[in-house]
Amino acid sequence: MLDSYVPILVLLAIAMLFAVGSVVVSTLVGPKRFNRAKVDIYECGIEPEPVPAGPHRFPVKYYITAMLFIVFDIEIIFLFPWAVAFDSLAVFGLGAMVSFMATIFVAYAYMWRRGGLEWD
Amino acid sequence: MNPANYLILAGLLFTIGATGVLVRRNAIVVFMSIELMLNSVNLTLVTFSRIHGTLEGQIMAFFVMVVAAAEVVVGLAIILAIFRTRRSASVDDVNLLKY
Amino acid sequence: MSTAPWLTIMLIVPAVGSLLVALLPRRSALLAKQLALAVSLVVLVLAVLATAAYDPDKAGFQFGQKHEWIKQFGVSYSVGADGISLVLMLLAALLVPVVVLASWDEADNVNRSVPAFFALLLALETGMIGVFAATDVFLFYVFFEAMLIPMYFLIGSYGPVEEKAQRSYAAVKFLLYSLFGGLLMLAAVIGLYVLSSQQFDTGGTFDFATLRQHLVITPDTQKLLFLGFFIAFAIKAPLFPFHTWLPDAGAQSPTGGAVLLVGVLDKVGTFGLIRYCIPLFPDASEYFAPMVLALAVIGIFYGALLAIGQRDMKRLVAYTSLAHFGFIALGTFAFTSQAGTGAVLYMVNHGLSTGLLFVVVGFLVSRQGSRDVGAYGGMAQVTPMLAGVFLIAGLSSLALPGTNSFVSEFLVLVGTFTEYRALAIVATCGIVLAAIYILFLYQRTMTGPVKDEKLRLVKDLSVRERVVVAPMVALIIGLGVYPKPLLDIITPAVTSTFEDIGKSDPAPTAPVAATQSGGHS
Amino acid sequence: MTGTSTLLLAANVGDPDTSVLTDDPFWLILLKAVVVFGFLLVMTLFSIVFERKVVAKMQQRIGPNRHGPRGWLQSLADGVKLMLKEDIVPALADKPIFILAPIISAVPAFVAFACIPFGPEVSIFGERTLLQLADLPVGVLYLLAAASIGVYGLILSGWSSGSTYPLLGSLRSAAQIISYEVAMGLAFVAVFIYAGTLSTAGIVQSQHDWWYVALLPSFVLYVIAMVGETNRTPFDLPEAEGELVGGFHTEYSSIKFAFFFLAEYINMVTVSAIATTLFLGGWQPPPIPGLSGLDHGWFPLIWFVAKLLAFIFFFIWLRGTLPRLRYDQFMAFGWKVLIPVGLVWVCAVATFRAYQQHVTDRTPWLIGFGVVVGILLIIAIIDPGAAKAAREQEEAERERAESAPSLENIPWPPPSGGPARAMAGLDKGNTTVIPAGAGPRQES
Amino acid sequence: MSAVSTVVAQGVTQKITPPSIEYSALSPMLILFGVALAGVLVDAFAPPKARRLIQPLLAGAGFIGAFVAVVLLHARRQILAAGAVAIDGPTLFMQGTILVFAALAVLLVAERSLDSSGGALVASAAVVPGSKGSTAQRTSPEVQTEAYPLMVFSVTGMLLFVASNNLLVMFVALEILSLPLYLLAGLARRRRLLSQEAAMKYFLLGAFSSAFFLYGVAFAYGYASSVELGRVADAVGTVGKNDTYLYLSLALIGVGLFFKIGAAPFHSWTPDVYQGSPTPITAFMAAGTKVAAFGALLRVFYVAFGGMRWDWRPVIWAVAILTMVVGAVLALTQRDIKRMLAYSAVAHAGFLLVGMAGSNSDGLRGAMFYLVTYGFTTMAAFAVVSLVRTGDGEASDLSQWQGVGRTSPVLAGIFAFLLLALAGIPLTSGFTGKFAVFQAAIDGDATPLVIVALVCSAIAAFFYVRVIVVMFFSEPLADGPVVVTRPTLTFATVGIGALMTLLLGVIPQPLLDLANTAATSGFVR
Repeated sequence: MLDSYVPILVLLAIAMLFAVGSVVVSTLVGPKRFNRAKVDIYECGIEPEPVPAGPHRFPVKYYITAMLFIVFDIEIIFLFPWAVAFDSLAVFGLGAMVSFMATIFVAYAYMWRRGGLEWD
Repeated sequence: MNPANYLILAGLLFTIGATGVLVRRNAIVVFMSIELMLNSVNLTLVTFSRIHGTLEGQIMAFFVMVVAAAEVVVGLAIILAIFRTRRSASVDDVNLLKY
Repeated sequence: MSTAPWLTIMLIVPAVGSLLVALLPRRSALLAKQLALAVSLVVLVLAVLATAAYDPDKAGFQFGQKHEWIKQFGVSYSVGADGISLVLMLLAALLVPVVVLASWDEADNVNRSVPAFFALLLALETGMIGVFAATDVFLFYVFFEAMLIPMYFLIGSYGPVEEKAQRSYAAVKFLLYSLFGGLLMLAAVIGLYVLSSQQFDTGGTFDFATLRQHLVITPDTQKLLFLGFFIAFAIKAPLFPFHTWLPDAGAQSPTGGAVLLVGVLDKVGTFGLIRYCIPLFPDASEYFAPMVLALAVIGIFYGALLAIGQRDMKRLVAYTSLAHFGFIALGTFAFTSQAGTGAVLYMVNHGLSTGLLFVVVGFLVSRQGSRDVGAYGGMAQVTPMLAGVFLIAGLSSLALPGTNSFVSEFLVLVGTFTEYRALAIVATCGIVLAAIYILFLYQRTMTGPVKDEKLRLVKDLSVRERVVVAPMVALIIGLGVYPKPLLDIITPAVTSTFEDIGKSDPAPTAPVAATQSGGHS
Repeated sequence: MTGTSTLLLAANVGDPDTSVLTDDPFWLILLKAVVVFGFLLVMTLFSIVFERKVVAKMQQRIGPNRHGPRGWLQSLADGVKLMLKEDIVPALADKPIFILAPIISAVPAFVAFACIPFGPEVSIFGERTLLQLADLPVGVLYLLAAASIGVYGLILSGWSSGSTYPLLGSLRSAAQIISYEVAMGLAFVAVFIYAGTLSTAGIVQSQHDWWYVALLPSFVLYVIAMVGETNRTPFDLPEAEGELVGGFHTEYSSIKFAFFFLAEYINMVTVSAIATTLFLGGWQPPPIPGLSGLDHGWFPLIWFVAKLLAFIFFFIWLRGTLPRLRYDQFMAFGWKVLIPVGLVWVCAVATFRAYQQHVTDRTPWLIGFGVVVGILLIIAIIDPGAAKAAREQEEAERERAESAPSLENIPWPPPSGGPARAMAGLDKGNTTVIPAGAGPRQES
Repeated sequence: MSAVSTVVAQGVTQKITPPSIEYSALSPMLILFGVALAGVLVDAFAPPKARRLIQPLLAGAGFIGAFVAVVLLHARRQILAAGAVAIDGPTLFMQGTILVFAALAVLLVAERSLDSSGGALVASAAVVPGSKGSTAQRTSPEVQTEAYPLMVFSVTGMLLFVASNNLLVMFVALEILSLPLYLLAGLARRRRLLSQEAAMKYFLLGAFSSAFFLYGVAFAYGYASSVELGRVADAVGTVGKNDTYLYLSLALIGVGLFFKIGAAPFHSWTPDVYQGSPTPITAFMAAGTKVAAFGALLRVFYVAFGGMRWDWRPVIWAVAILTMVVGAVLALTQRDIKRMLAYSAVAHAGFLLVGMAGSNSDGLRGAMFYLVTYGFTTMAAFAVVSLVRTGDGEASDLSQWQGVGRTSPVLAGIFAFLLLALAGIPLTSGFTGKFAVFQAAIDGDATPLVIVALVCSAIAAFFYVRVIVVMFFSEPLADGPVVVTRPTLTFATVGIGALMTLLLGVIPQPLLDLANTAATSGFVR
């Protein structure tokens, strides 16, 4: 069973070798000329400031998106096996999954109406 | 490959998670420790599933994942609310409620 | 007549009265007082009628009534009276109107709700009657605990205004002590039930008569159960090591509360000993008897000695009660019907004498505002009538022949003497101490020169107060001379109690002798 | 959505016989792996030049023409040049993660390709095998998982740079990728319903008679989602130069920068390959009667590469044609259009399939239920105007509420009793409602 | 490896047969689930004003409807949904109980005349406390209508929790009931920081404990290769199983459930959460969660681990003793009434465990009866707490309650009555409840435990009495709290709770009969 993963590991090894090797080679062959401005972070023509620390670093929308993603991703976790076994589950499976999706849809509708999907 | 090894690994992970909950002070880290515990349970379930040759354990792992995700959503919401108020996620800073 | 549900009526009347009074608005204080008095008098009349209807020669409980209450636990509403409980009910019914009258202005004085005060008194009366009337152990327990609550509020809310901290301390102490004991008793009660459910085919029961006659308990179990009951009763009574709540509660109660507390409430403890502990657990009673007797004797001396040292009059009276309860316990656990009868009679007499003492002290304190013995002196000149009543109450308390207490104390000592000679002799010495504390108290407060000019302004007893003390004085003297009616009622019940557990008197004629000796003194 | 589900999903009727794959000798595995790797590298180099050339043609320019024959080695030259550039790590960066991030984003892009079937059974040096590196019973899940790991590279690169623009860029890209991943997953469901398997080879086989492109809404959904997934125009918001300079790779230089490019193009190839496999019949020839002989041996490789290239051209075409979306438009499109449409379509497909298979028994009632629910859901969702109005109304109300609570507006003390009475708390029996802790009282 | 391939082989040939589900027997949960979804839709589509009206009605109707369904099901005894759910006497009894408490809790949450504008719940929990918007929120007329669907969801979880015959379903139900509560705990309108803190503590500790529970489930699966309670029970005692798994499973599941009922040493969340949560929610939690968690605890221990009764009895003993002692002793030190009630809840959990220690059907009956009595009393008590207020919200500090008995004697009298009931004074339901569990325990040879319980009752009585002392025996403060007298809904709850406390104390027979009927048929397996 696990034999079928061996090729994947081989490919992974090749890719890793390539990636790590390239990075190493590049550091070896590339020039090194120090300049303080180079190691500063990028700013558009003004003196860069250290990244301000604090709670307002990310807009909260990102968290909301992440949470919504989790909710829907879970729905999909259940949809996949259901879809694969759809034919043998027959109408029972259809009914169950439709109710399940309807439930998610209720939450989805709520979220939409309450502005959870807005990026202002 | 002795499946019991996975059980031991899961046990270790669970212990690490539990220790993390008890020792660490950052709410997010505590929370992640709890997730680690849940995932170690998943590992246990899948291992048992393999030992017994039944599928139930894997199905349970699905459920656990879902529940864990739901927990993440709720927990993050709560921790974020506190974080925004206090600008700190340390459990120790949250100490109005005592005795 | 005797088929009438006397006990139930006697329970319902004060309960309903209490509710009615409680519902009165705070303004209608007078109405509340009148209503309360009327209700308590009705109960008294009922109690007297019941006593008249009681047939002392019939064995077992009379006026019995039984209705299923909680089938699941085998609990029933079951009441009945035998000689012991009847006299105590009578005492309760008598003291309540006295207290109502005596505390006529008490609640006004502390600026608290008057209807509530009288409602609490009547609720307390319900509890007291219920606890004596119950013939179902569960019901008994319910009343036993329920009785605490009104008393608790009486102490906490209507005690001396200026001593808030001590007052609530006393109230809480009272409640917790009693509750603690009650809970231990609860364990024992449940234990009884479980035993009964294991032994009887019909399932567990709490019915006292059934338990007493049919329940077989091994001696070891008996000991445990006995201790459960005994500690509860010892706290309630109170007996020597469990007594510390009494002086506080006595001192901090309003006068009426103190009278009922010491006069009736505490009797529940000794009543429980003779009603429940001994018949239900004869072997354990016998086993523990020496211990109890020792405690009783210690209590007699300890109470007396502390009483001598007290400067607070109410505390002093409370400590004297401790000594008296020692006598009662002594009589109860001597296991002779003579001593037993004496103990029961002592319960009644103590209620009267100490009640009167509290009433008088209360009158005095309400006039002057101080409970300190040192604040008084030469009151006999200013308030001769009060002093007179005080003297009678005091003499009754130290069991001077001719007063009611003498008869009972004598019976107890005689009864004990036949079984435990040494104890009886030692206990007798306690009487001497009693004389000391009472006479000291009287001497310091009443005789001698008037200590303070302000005291000269103190008024003597008012008409209401005379009405209060009159029946008690009458009873103290009357029962001292002619205790036969009570003894007639008490003796058969006590005798049957002791016979049940196989204790018969060394001298078979003792009850008769006791009656006679009581009658002649 | 990872490997724990192996056993559960293993048991399916539609799985092809994979024994020819599992008994591959190691040299063959290695050979195939190297070929896949090389294929991807070549495709990347090719795509970059191809893109530049096509876009140039579309914009009527010449495009790269210096390096190699007609400029076809331009991208290789670029790669070598980047390799030789100085490698700068910003002082504020979290160094290990900063270096790791591009590797994390590039490697999974390669690895994802392991499950793509290039063709049917062939003979390589006498060994019978499939033109496919690995065939997992959960192949599609593996694809999704491997493709998702790349997001970590983006997030970590932005995070570790210690700079504002990369951080915002990486957040955006993460939000974007996860948003469109949902739609992508939904698009697959219809395919699974018909194929009855998660194995990529199995899905290709099941498309022997007809391609799942016929499940058109799903296909469209997937195509849109895949563009979003790969951060390509018109959805290339993480790199929005106008707003974010370079997005997550602003601070990167040298070969590490090249890796992000590499990852982007390999991802492009990967998603195209997935689209080919799941919807366009993979290596199957078009279902035209005359072509049916061309579905064995090495021929199918041609079909596969052709379809792949068509998708790549499509990507480039989009880039040449469409402007970039605004971020809120983009997210709204994903969440408010793609996802509901996906859900409803899944319902519809399932209902139809159930109808096809179980029309005999008393199922119409339930099927009707499914349809009704679907319709209701559509109605519920397609009402954005009302939603907006309601929200605005609420907003207005909240504003009113927020402006209200100054001390003067609160009935404190309550109008019924006097202030003294209320303050004393003795006003028993009145109907006082306690106002808020007016004034500067500290909360908690 | 071989096992796996057989599975695959079977899988190829096996056709999945859809389970048959008796929807009628699940109707209480289905009704509530539907109502919760409807609630969410109402919240999404109805305008704010209408929401305020519709949501409480909807939730209340849902609870009543589900209750009716429970009543209609009263004769059912079966296992359904492929062994996932058991409908039997205890299930239905507890479900009915939970629904009644939930309906009362709706009354409390719906109360809007306590604060100057809205109810006890904050309109928008995400607003940062201390900010301008937050100050505004304290007085804004906006209300939180999401609380109702959340409550309904939570109750759905509770119903499933007591009905689940499968440890996994139980775990899912546990989360369904907990997750909304975590959120609800953070919604107090006043004292936002406390409330948020309570929510976080509740969440972290709750998730922690559910992880333990889950690990226990995994070991149960490892032991019995099934998580159905009946099959675990069948496996217990068969030879050739790894008993280590069984004991681990028992211990870990025990930890999870003990946490939920608030038993020591897993009680530490209780005071914080009870204090910080909005009082109506606290009332809901105190009554509902306790019933649900105890239902599950009893089911797991009686059904799945019933065969190893002699192994877990000592554990129950120890936990019961510790819980009672901790609850009673720590309550003594509290100055905050809600905290005190929380510790009292801990102590009561201990008393309930005493009933369980008897491990007989009497214990089951006693525990069920006790749960009803305790629930009514504690809900009413919390409702009273929410009525005594200062300008800053509830006057939960004990010192602020001085003389309340003088200024509002009726309310204080009721509160005193409730406290006495909690202390277990006769003629209150608290007494009959205690009696029921203690009787079961003595019958089950747990007399020493009962003695400890009684001593703890006595200690516990002290702090109840202390509140009465403060209320009645002290002079009112000059700037003391005001007792709000307008809130009909809260009054209704207080009234119902107090009335039930009295009724169950005086005529407990009908409920005892009901509990007996439910308990004697026992758990189906």
